[in-house]
Amino acid sequence: MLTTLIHVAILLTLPPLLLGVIARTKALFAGRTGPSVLQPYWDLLKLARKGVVISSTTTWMFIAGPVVSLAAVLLAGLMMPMGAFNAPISFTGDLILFAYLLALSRFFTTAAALDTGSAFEGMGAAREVTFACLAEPALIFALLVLAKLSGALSLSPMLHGPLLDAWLHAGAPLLLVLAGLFIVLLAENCRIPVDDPNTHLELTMIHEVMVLDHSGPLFGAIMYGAALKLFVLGALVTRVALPVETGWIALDWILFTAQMLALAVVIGVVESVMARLRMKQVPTLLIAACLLGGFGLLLLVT
Amino acid sequence: MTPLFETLLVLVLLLNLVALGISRIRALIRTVALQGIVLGAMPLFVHEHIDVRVVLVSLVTVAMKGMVIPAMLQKAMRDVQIKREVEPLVGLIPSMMLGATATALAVALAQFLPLAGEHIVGLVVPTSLATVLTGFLLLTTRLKAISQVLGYLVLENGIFIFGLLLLEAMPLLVEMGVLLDLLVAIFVMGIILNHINREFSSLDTRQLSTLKD
Amino acid sequence: MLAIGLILFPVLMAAVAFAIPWARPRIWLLPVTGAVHLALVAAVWRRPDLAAGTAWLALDALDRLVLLLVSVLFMLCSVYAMGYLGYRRGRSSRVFCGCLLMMLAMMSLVAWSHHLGLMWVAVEATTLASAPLIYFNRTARSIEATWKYLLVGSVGIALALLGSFFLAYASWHAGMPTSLILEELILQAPGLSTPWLHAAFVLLLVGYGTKMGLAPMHTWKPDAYGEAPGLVGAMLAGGVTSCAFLAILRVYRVCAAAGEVEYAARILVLMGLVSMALAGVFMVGQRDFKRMLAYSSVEHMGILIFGIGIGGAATFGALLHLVNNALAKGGMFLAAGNIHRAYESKSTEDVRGAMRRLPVSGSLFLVGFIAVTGSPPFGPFLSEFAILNGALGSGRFVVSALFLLFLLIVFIGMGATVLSVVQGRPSPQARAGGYREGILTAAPGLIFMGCVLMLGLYVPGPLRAALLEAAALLEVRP
Amino acid sequence: MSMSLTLLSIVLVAVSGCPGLWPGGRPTRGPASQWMATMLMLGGAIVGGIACLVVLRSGQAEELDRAWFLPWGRFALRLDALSALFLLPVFVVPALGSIYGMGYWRQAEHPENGRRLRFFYGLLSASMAMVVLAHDAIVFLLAWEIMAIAAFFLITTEDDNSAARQAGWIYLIAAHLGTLCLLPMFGLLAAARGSFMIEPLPVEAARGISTAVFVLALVGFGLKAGIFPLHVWLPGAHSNAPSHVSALLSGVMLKMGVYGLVRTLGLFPAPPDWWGGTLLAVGAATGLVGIVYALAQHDIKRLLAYSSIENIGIIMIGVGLAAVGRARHQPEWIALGLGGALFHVWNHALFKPLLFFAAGSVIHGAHTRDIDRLGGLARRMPRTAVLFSLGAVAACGLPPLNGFVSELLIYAGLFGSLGLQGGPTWPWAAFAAPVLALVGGLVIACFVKAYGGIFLGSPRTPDSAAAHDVGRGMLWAMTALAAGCLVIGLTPGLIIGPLRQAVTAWTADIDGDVPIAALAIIPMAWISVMGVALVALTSLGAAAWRLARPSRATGTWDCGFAAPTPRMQYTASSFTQILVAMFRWALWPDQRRPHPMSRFPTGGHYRSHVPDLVLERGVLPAIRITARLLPRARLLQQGKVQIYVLYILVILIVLLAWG
Repeated sequence: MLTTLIHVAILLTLPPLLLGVIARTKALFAGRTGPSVLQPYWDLLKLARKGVVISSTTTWMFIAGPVVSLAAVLLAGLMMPMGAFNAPISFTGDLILFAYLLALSRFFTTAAALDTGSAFEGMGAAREVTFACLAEPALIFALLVLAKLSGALSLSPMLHGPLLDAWLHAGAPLLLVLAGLFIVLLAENCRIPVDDPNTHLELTMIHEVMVLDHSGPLFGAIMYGAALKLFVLGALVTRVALPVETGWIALDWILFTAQMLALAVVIGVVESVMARLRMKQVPTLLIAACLLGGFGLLLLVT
Repeated sequence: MTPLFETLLVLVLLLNLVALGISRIRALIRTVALQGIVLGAMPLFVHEHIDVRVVLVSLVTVAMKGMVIPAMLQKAMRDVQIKREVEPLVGLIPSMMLGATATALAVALAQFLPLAGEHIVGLVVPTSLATVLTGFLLLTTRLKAISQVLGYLVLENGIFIFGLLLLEAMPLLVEMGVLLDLLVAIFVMGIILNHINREFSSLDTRQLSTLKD
Repeated sequence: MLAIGLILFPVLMAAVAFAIPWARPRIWLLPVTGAVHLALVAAVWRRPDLAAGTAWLALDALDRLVLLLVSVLFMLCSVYAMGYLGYRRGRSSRVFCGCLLMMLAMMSLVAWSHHLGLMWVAVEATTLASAPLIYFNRTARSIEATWKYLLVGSVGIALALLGSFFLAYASWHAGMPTSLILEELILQAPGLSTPWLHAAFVLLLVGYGTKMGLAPMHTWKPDAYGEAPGLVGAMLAGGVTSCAFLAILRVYRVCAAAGEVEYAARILVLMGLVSMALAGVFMVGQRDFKRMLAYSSVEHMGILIFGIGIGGAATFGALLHLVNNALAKGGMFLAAGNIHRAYESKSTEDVRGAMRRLPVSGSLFLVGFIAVTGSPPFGPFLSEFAILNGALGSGRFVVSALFLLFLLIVFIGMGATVLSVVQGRPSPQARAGGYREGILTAAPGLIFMGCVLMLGLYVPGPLRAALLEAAALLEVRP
Repeated sequence: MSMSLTLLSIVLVAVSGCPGLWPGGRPTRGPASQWMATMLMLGGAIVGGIACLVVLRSGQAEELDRAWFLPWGRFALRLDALSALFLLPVFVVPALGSIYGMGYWRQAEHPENGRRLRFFYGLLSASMAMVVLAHDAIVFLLAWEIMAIAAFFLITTEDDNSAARQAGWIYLIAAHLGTLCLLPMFGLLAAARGSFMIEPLPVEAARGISTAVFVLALVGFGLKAGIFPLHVWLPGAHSNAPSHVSALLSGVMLKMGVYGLVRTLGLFPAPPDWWGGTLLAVGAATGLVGIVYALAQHDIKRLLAYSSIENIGIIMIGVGLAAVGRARHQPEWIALGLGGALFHVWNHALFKPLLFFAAGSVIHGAHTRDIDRLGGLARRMPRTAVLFSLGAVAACGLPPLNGFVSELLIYAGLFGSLGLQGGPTWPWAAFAAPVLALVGGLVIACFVKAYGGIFLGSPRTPDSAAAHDVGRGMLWAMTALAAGCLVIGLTPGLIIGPLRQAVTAWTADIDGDVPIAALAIIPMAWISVMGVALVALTSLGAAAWRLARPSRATGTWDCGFAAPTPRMQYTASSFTQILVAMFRWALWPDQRRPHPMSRFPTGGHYRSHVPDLVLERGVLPAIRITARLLPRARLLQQGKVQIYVLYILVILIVLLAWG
């Protein structure tokens, strides 16, 4: 019960912090002080208080976009275990539901983008769906490997199975899978090298350009949803990377938080040291992710 | 068995070659008529005893193959004013050669066929086969429709010769039926010839090849 | 006694038709004769013992089957003829009616005659009687068709005569009393001298095969069927071919009795496949829908021969197919005749949208296509399926594969032509044409197709019994 | 009892089209007969539906076996759970279709072909029901071919349109080829069993023929189901038929192929591994090819048709897993694979007709099938838009709708093939899972494109600007289907029972009953909970939005560009341009782009069109070549009678020599 409460609390509060940390890290790399790590919270509050301007061509889909995707990501978050702790919701097959909830959020985000009838948002939506459908198989490959290792068909037991000694006897597959998952994480959350969240040229955007017409609370919902998505996938990656636990509840929670923040830092570093790829090369990167997963599975089953 | 019978057979073979080598249609008709008469004579010499059936058969045959049918064809020729030449697809000399080869083949083939003891058979079967082949030759190598009719007649003659072997087996009714059919066939063909000539003002079968795929 | 009635009555009527000068009553002769004939045949079917004939004229199950087909065909065609001649007042109907009746008589004679010589005479007579019918339209093309029909047919038949002589000689050669009466031949078959028997079989097959229209002796068929009036095509494709097939079956029985089944079967299967293949090849891209029907007839003759050659379960199928084919062809030829009349053309360039121009005939043509290509729920499906099963059951997989392949080719070739005829919109001038289908010209086709449909769902008891009996006649394998 | 009910309903359905056939065309009878037809259809559907539910509930098979008037086979029918499962859509979809048709294909608007269409509509439905019931090869083939022919007449309803004619012709060839494969298949089975009954074979009887039968079945039934590369007839047929016919073809008739394949597989006690492997590979290929082609289409109905192919692929993956399971004696794999496949059969029979109906309404309203000429319809046909979006979400297999659950079962089975509980493993099956995921991603792209292109943005042509929503009947039919999708998606637990009965009916004779646990490893209760939670959260958000401060409406912001026109919108084609380019190697799209040469280039047009590779570059050329080669043989028939006589002589000599 307590775990559940903490889980929900962390899930609802922590995500924006990651964005802040990433921004801060990048700023430091760029030699600036940068905004405070809490800045994303202030932004969200501000957006929540603002009015909304909507395009006259839009329909209910324009609203459904942010709302549904936020709801979907929230539910997905409830199924993703945090560090040493099982998720509040866990049942056989939830990993598929997890993947498809993310897909659901994508369906509505992109549809909402098309709702405005603007060329730019159509372009963004097109890129989003294109890259996402390559990220999908990579994720499934990873889940297959984890399922094979743990013998479980659900996220929580899967990630609390003998993941640690799995590193010992099946290190290579896990490593490949981890690499694949990390790429998926970057792609799904539109980070460099796939997408640059704070570019200012619409033609080069993917995620940002889709939401050009959203404003006020709607835009806030979108930002918040993005942060949640990053957090949830991040939780998966960190757990696979460092499946360590102490046994002391408090300590494990702190450990988990630290892991997440560390991940944020890593992402920040990556974004600072790498340049974004040309659009044409993004698919190559994602196919590489799939292949990593595939080889991982192959190594495991043969 | 009379040597006369064998002479008749040889005569038939000769007439085959003549039919192949001849160039005038009227002459061709006469040749076939002559062959018909020879055929008609044959039944009398197949066996020693001559009964009324045999006589009847031979008389009717002579009448049909030797007189009525040729007369009909001559009339058809008179009605259709056309060139008198046979117009062979294959030259006359080559077709004679082919006829000779056919005869030789027939004789050779007859050696393989198991034949009952009677010695005439040894000649009858090759003759009939040779005549049948001659008929085919006329049918396939002549351009004029009428000469094909004659080819058909020769073919029938060949079959008739084989029929001699079964003279007593074959009931009179059937013999007559066969001849009647032949007569009607030639009659109808004659009519068609007439129409062909009226339609195309010639009997050249090259005109008769519009129906094809 | 009945034989005399069945054969001589049509002859008599033919004589009357030639004699009387008035057109109207002459036309009426056809259905009347047909009805009487059909009634007599029905009587024979009810009481086979009535048909107890002489050694020369007898009637076994096979013959009853063919006789029934011929009679039904003639009945329906004669009804159609009344409508047809109504449209063709210009032509004198004297020759037409006379020859049609003569054909009926001669076909009945073929069914009856168990003396091979007599049978030969009858078959040749059908040729001669049908020649003037093909020439009915008096055009250059029809003359040509008639000429080829006559010449090729007669040559083939002549070979059949030679074959019959060979058969007789085969028994004479074995020192047995020569006779051409079927039953006696079958009795003494085991003693016949094999080489002569073989030669006789080949000659008879080629001879009657020419009449039946097996490839490559089928050459007269497209011309004759293409130029003849629709109902003549129906009579030829349904009736005459069946008679020729009956003749071949009789010879086959002699071979079987002589224990030469393998020899005969091998040749039959070969000829069957060749016919199907050639027919298919000529159907693909066929522009003239009446010629297409002719090739389809060639194909089905191939199927019949193939089925007999396969033997076993396929024999029953082949006999059933004989019935189906006769009826289906009848319907299709009548429909084709109407379409030809309405469009004044039989080329797919001019003929479109027949289903709109002539609702009944157009639909009949389409349905007929579906039926003759062996689709359920029509009769031919059952018979072809049975033949296929026979082939598979006897482990002849390659042959079965070829059979199916040829069926597919035929389907594609035929379908392209038929669909382009019936579908789409007719051209304005075609729509302007005065021809309308009347009850007399539409109903017979409908009845034909109705029968074909029925045979696909329900095979009447008597027919089934007769088929089994007939198949038993052919199944004397050692 | 349920058997007789079923037969009664089949009769009702079969005769439904007949009232209109009465000759003579008084306009008053048209609508009346249409109304009668619909009533009969509905009655049949209700009666038959009840019967199916009874059987699905009890799992008790009912048989009917009579000798009949044909020389072969018997009139044998069998209604077991498997049949019932396939039977239910056969009753439901046509009934809704004819209701839809009352608005979509009014007799008054189509006096020429309306009657014919309704007659064959009823005939097709009835024959499909018979196919599913048949327990004897002859009955099966009869029903099968009647189905094929009826479908042909439905596809060529508008036979004055050449596209429809060609589609129908290609379909007919495919159907006949299929039948020609089934004939020898049943022939072999009959030869092995000694009867035409469709019953499992003893092992020793199966040994000799099993491979041949499997291949023939795969081709024969695959042609009907539309598996790659035998799908060539499908897009044309679906796009050229009237929409409620397309719905029937895609929603139900394709499944007859699946049914035949499943039944045939059920006859063999010990199939080798490679059968399942082949089916899995075929399924994966079909799914991928189908959806990639769907992406590239800009004709709504062609798009939906290709998406049907993709769904058949998914079903085939499930069936393949089941086959592997039977080969390896793994009830779990069988249960999840076959269960998922059958479940997907139902789901596809719900959402695909819904989508075709919606597409029909769009065509009805805007008079075009070209997505690039539509747009902005969500404001003009709001109800249709909502229904289409529901169908799209279901088709993407997304929660909380039905499509997701069946895919979930299949995923679970594929994961299971890794041998998670330490059982035996056949890991190759697992590699189908990522393919399934890739397909899932592409489907989303495809349907976002479709929905966006048709309903969102602003109209691209005056026609679509003038579009209007459709009548009540049509909406009613669509709503029923959408409701079905939602209910099944939210309470999938209801379906597990029937599924188990069906799977058991498949396995019972050979592997014994399937443990319910095998199907119940996925706690459907949780799925319902999550679905409800999702709906609740969403409506919460919507409510919050209602309470939010009134918002200002302006034109779409175009990054500073002053006067945007509808033509500047992202078209559906451009939406998928990247993906199409990515799959260029498989699609060979033919694109005509202008090449501006001069200094002041004049206007140019860009056209892109993606032909079906197998059809346009494989089948049709092959047919053309054959059609050019075969007539060469015509030289044999040159009209020279001399030559003809020569043939006789030649064949004579040949036979004499050969004999």
